[in-house]
Amino acid sequence: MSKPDLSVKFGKLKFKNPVILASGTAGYGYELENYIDLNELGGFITKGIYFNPRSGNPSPRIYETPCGMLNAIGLQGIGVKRFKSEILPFWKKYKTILGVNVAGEDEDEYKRVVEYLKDEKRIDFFEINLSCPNVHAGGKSPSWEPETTYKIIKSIKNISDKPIIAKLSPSVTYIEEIGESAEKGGADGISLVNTFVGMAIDIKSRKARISNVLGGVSGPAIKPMALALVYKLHKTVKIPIMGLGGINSAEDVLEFIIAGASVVQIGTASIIDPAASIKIIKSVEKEMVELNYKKIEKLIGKMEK
Amino acid sequence: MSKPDLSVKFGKLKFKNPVILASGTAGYGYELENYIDLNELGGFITKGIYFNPRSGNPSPRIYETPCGMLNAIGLQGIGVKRFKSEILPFWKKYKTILGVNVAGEDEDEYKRVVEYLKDEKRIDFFEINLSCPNVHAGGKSPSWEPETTYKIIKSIKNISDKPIIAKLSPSVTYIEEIGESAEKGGADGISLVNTFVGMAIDIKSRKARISNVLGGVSGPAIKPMALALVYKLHKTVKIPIMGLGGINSAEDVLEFIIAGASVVQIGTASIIDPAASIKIIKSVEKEMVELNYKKIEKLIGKMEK
Amino acid sequence: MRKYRKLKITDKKRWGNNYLSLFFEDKEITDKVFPGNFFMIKVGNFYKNILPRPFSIARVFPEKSVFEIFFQVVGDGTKILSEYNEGDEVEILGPVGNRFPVNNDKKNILVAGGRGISPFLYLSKILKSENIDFTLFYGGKSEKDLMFKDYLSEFDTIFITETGDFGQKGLITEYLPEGDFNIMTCGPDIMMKKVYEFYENSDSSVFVSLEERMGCGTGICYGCAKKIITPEGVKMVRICQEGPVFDGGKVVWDE
Amino acid sequence: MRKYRKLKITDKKRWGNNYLSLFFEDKEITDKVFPGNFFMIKVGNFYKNILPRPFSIARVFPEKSVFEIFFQVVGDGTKILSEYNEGDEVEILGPVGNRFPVNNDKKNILVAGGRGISPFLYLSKILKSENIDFTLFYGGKSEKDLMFKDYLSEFDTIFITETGDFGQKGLITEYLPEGDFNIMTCGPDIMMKKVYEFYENSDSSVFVSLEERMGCGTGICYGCAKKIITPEGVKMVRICQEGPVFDGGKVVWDE
Ligand SMILES: Cc1cc2nc3c(=O)[nH]c(=O)nc-3n(C[C@H](O)[C@H](O)[C@H](O)COP(=O)(O)OP(=O)(O)OC[C@H]3O[C@@H](n4cnc5c(N)ncnc54)[C@H](O)[C@@H]3O)c2cc1C
Ligand SMILES: Cc1cc2nc3c(=O)[nH]c(=O)nc-3n(C[C@H](O)[C@H](O)[C@H](O)COP(=O)(O)OP(=O)(O)OC[C@H]3O[C@@H](n4cnc5c(N)ncnc54)[C@H](O)[C@@H]3O)c2cc1C
Ligand SMILES: Cc1cc2nc3c(=O)[nH]c(=O)nc-3n(C[C@H](O)[C@H](O)[C@H](O)COP(=O)(O)O)c2cc1C
Ligand SMILES: Cc1cc2nc3c(=O)[nH]c(=O)nc-3n(C[C@H](O)[C@H](O)[C@H](O)COP(=O)(O)O)c2cc1C
Ligand code: FES
Ligand code: FES
Repeated sequence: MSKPDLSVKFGKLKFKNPVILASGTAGYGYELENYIDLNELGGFITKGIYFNPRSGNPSPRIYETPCGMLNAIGLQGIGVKRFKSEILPFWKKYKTILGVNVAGEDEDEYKRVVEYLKDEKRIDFFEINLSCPNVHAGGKSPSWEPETTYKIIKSIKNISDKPIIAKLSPSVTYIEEIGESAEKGGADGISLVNTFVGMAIDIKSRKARISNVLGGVSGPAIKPMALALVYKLHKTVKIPIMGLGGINSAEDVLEFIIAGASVVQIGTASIIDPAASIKIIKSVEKEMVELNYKKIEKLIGKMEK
Repeated sequence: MSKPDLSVKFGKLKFKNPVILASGTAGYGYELENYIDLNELGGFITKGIYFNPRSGNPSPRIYETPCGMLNAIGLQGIGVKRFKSEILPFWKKYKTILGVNVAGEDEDEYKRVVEYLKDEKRIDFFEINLSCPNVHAGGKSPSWEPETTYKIIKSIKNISDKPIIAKLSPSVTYIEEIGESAEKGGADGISLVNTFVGMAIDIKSRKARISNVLGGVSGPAIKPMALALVYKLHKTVKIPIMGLGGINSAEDVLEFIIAGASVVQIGTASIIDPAASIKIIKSVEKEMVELNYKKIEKLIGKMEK
Repeated sequence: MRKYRKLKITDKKRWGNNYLSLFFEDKEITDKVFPGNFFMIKVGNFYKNILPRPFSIARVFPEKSVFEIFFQVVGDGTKILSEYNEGDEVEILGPVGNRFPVNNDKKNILVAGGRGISPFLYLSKILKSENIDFTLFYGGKSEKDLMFKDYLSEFDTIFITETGDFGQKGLITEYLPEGDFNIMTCGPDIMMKKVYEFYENSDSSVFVSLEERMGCGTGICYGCAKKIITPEGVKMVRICQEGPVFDGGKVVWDE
Repeated sequence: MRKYRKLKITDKKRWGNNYLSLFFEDKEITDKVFPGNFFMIKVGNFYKNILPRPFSIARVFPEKSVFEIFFQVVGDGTKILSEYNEGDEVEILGPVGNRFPVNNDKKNILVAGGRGISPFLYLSKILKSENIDFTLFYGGKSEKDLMFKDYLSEFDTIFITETGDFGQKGLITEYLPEGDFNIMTCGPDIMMKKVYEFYENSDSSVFVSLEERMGCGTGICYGCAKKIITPEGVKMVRICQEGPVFDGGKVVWDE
């Protein structure tokens, strides 16, 4: 049996396999160097960065929930300067497609981050994080509003030649509307989903389990919801989708692809086991052989009635 | 140690304990008669009914998901006539507070259901199901729109003296806005949450796992999200809240109450074990003794910083 | 009150080919269980595999108050179940569901396909002890898909395999007798449908045991409903409550 | 590449009071592990208890390539772990984290509270074998909170209980010597803070082992960060990566 073809074209990007490490759940990359061969990944997205260094939320920052976890890291990050001087050089020894997750307090900060990094050859795309629930009150994020989504993407779009991927929040009523705004703003693709707004309480102290009170839920618990959102979005927008949310097996990967994602990202699974992504890539290959699927690209959005 | 006081006033209703069986996950009641003493419950809400009988969705209708389940029953129901002649008489032998979950294809049908049942003494309140994801395309439900929520509640409000509880969808951006619309429309309380829109795919056949493609996710998986929504809503509306979503233990009950629910409902846990509600009531009592909480009403919304 | 009860596994048997039996001892159950009935079993902890799974009653040894569940490993839940050992406890609800209707006036024909043999194991014993006339047709792909051969040798059993490596060669429906019988069948939908069609225009009645993914097993979730022809037309009827045994003539087969 | 590896439990010991030890045999680990280091252990299946839990290295028996994890049952994960038996396999990552810094020039004082004894078990053995001067202060509520008494009797150990039913009566900090030492401490935050304050204005250096709920243990999630004073000011620093052992003077104690 010949090897199935796992490569996927995603606009201008060509991923050798559809498995990308998600932002914030794989550090900057160097932390994983002793655990996996980063070259085996389809792609890697670095932890979200603001223009300036940022210390994030106080502890406790994480909590375990049924089949998932709650986090409110609050986008702790080293800022663009150290990112450029310390992280990008590290990545020169790897060929993996590299995305930079861009955060901002306001429209202007997103722009400044992309501006600062736009000429860096090692960066293959920017993922614009419009969806972190751990920064604004009530878990609100820019992608809760079609207008804000449109404006931020639009303002960044022409700064750089590199593909711009809009990363959206799942905690919205009409994902179609938000996705269309990103597309209209010029996004070359969409990452869906970021974490769902969630919470947990210690019934003894009556305090929230994490310092930020509200946090983001990730992991297998959110998979059915994330999958439905990807399915709905795929029917709406023409730009390709990076699907994620609770992916932890080859079966999960194929479900997202059949629902309409072109590639997928692995988040929480990689926190739990640093080698999860590599194990999953291998088992996607095996699963495809078993199901007699030859080319993964052919499965994108190919649901049967 | 004296017994803790589990009773809760909920507007005009006085529940002897805060545990209510949720709609659609406990049938009409008679099915459970051999499994639990219905009188031990704080309350019971019957399966959603339309005016006319309705056959619901074709099979398969349910699927298991990580720490949860996906359903698209599609509100199969016996209609108001049989409800009145067959179900209400059954309930005469019990004293449990009884809510009727009211469904409608359009505004008018909700009205007709309430109209038909408004003088039934055995009914203690109406729960208006504005949030079933299994009827309209894309999982959409009336409570996705503040305007529709307001109009439906408003149109029902004056038909009956009985309390009107608006049951809302969690799959929205701003729960505060929807809750306020229900409150403005005259709702006496809010039930939050109904199921989240979700999906699962059989990677072999590439078909959706349930016939309706999209379904509703319930069970422990959704608990952190449901809790966050109840917490946010409690800060916004003055009317009391029935909190639910994945509740399966005394700890879960107390988390919802501390977050701002006055009472809670048990859904999926009762599908999985018909005696779950009773077990939970008993362990709430025990847990309160252990934590030295004397009166559950005093805990409502009492989070510490 | 009926409820989930923790029962200890008193014995376990591995048949080849991913089939297993678990044995439990409980007089309350063996006193009232009847073929057609099934149990809901919690397979794991509450979390990963949240829904209980339905399994038919297989053999019953009333004198020892022992009953058996016979199953095939097809997914997560049955995998977990297969890893339990003698002495482990499992939570079981039941028996629930209706019964296969025995007919004293006609000959009873039992037709089992693959793991659909379960209900007919005890039924054969009951029919024999009551001297009710019956024949059991039991088909599978090949010899290794036919279990309980020793036990069944006491009864009028006709074994059929597609490969012909054991018993008759071919499909079950090729061996069914024409005439006026009380037919009871359990197995893959496609087989039951063919059995039904075989007798559709005869005086025979055909009773089938339907399967559907279940949530509660107690009738409260409406998850297991299938299209059934009722006096008021085609309705979605709960397999766990009104079934699992239905008159084949009332089943909407093309679902 | 470093990775989670399935290790077999070679022995298990129940101390009273919900304390347990698990033993594993692995030369790769015993060759490189050092007190302060810890392991990430997957406690259950991937689902219900999704996050691996951190546990310090306890005793090491290099000659047998055996190491020990010593823990207290405080919640779901440690409960599950306590139910594993000899022969069961557990997935373990590590050792990870930094080391307690031994000082050859000063006397080393080890201060353990409750289950914080773990790192000092092996450290005592190492210090003794290298003839480095040290005293271990080991405190708990009462006798039953003090474990490893036989093992520790070989070293210069001072036991302290609040009830006074074993060793000295009172709080550990009442027994600490004044002077210029290399202090290493592990236990409840409040105890470590008091130890730090006791020596704050002396020439002694105090090293503390911090705890925080962990996600990855590999430095990628930033879930375990706590406020630490760095050259660039107070920062959220990862316990699993830059710690768990920190200079007490760099810890922001009032969090
Ligand atoms: C009334 C009744 C009696 C049954 N008796 C037996 C029995 O005696 N022995 C036996 O081996 N099996 C029996 N089954 C089928 C058994 O319940 C399923 O095989 C089992 O639930 C699968 O669980 P799983 O977690 O291993 O598989 P899953 O991972 O849940 O599913 C694996 C495959 O099995 C299918 N499946 C899952 N649940 C059901 C279900 N309830 N009915 C039909 N297909 C299902 C799925 O669609 C999937 O294709 C019975 C089913 C019913 C409804
Ligand atoms: C570097 C490090 C080394 C450790 N070494 C040991 C050891 O050798 N022996 C031992 O018994 N314990 C040790 N712990 C603590 C141990 O990790 C927790 O007790 C364990 O994770 C609790 O898991 P659980 O599922 O039983 O409890 P949970 O149900 O998760 O929580 C129960 C309680 O423990 C607290 N808790 C949970 N995780 C942690 C954590 N990582 N750190 C601190 N508190 C936590 C919770 O806030 C809660 O109050 C160590 C912790 C760290 C960070
Ligand atoms: C600890 C943690 C940190 C995260 N940090 C970021 C981030 O910096 N930027 C971002 O876009 N998403 C961030 N995310 C979201 C993940 O990238 C991902 O969208 C989400 O966790 C859902 O995927 P999963 O279920 O596979 O984890 C973070 C998630 C976690 C759990
Ligand atoms: C099988 C099933 C049927 C349901 N039917 C109804 C219904 O008729 N009306 C309604 O308002 N909610 C219905 N729900 C939603 C539940 O009442 C509840 O809001 C939801 O399941 C979340 O709670 P849980 O996680 O405790 O199950 C149904 C849920 C399930 C699983
Ligand atoms: S399985 Fe719930 S009604 Fe049959
Ligand atoms: S636990 Fe993830 S960074 Fe420390």
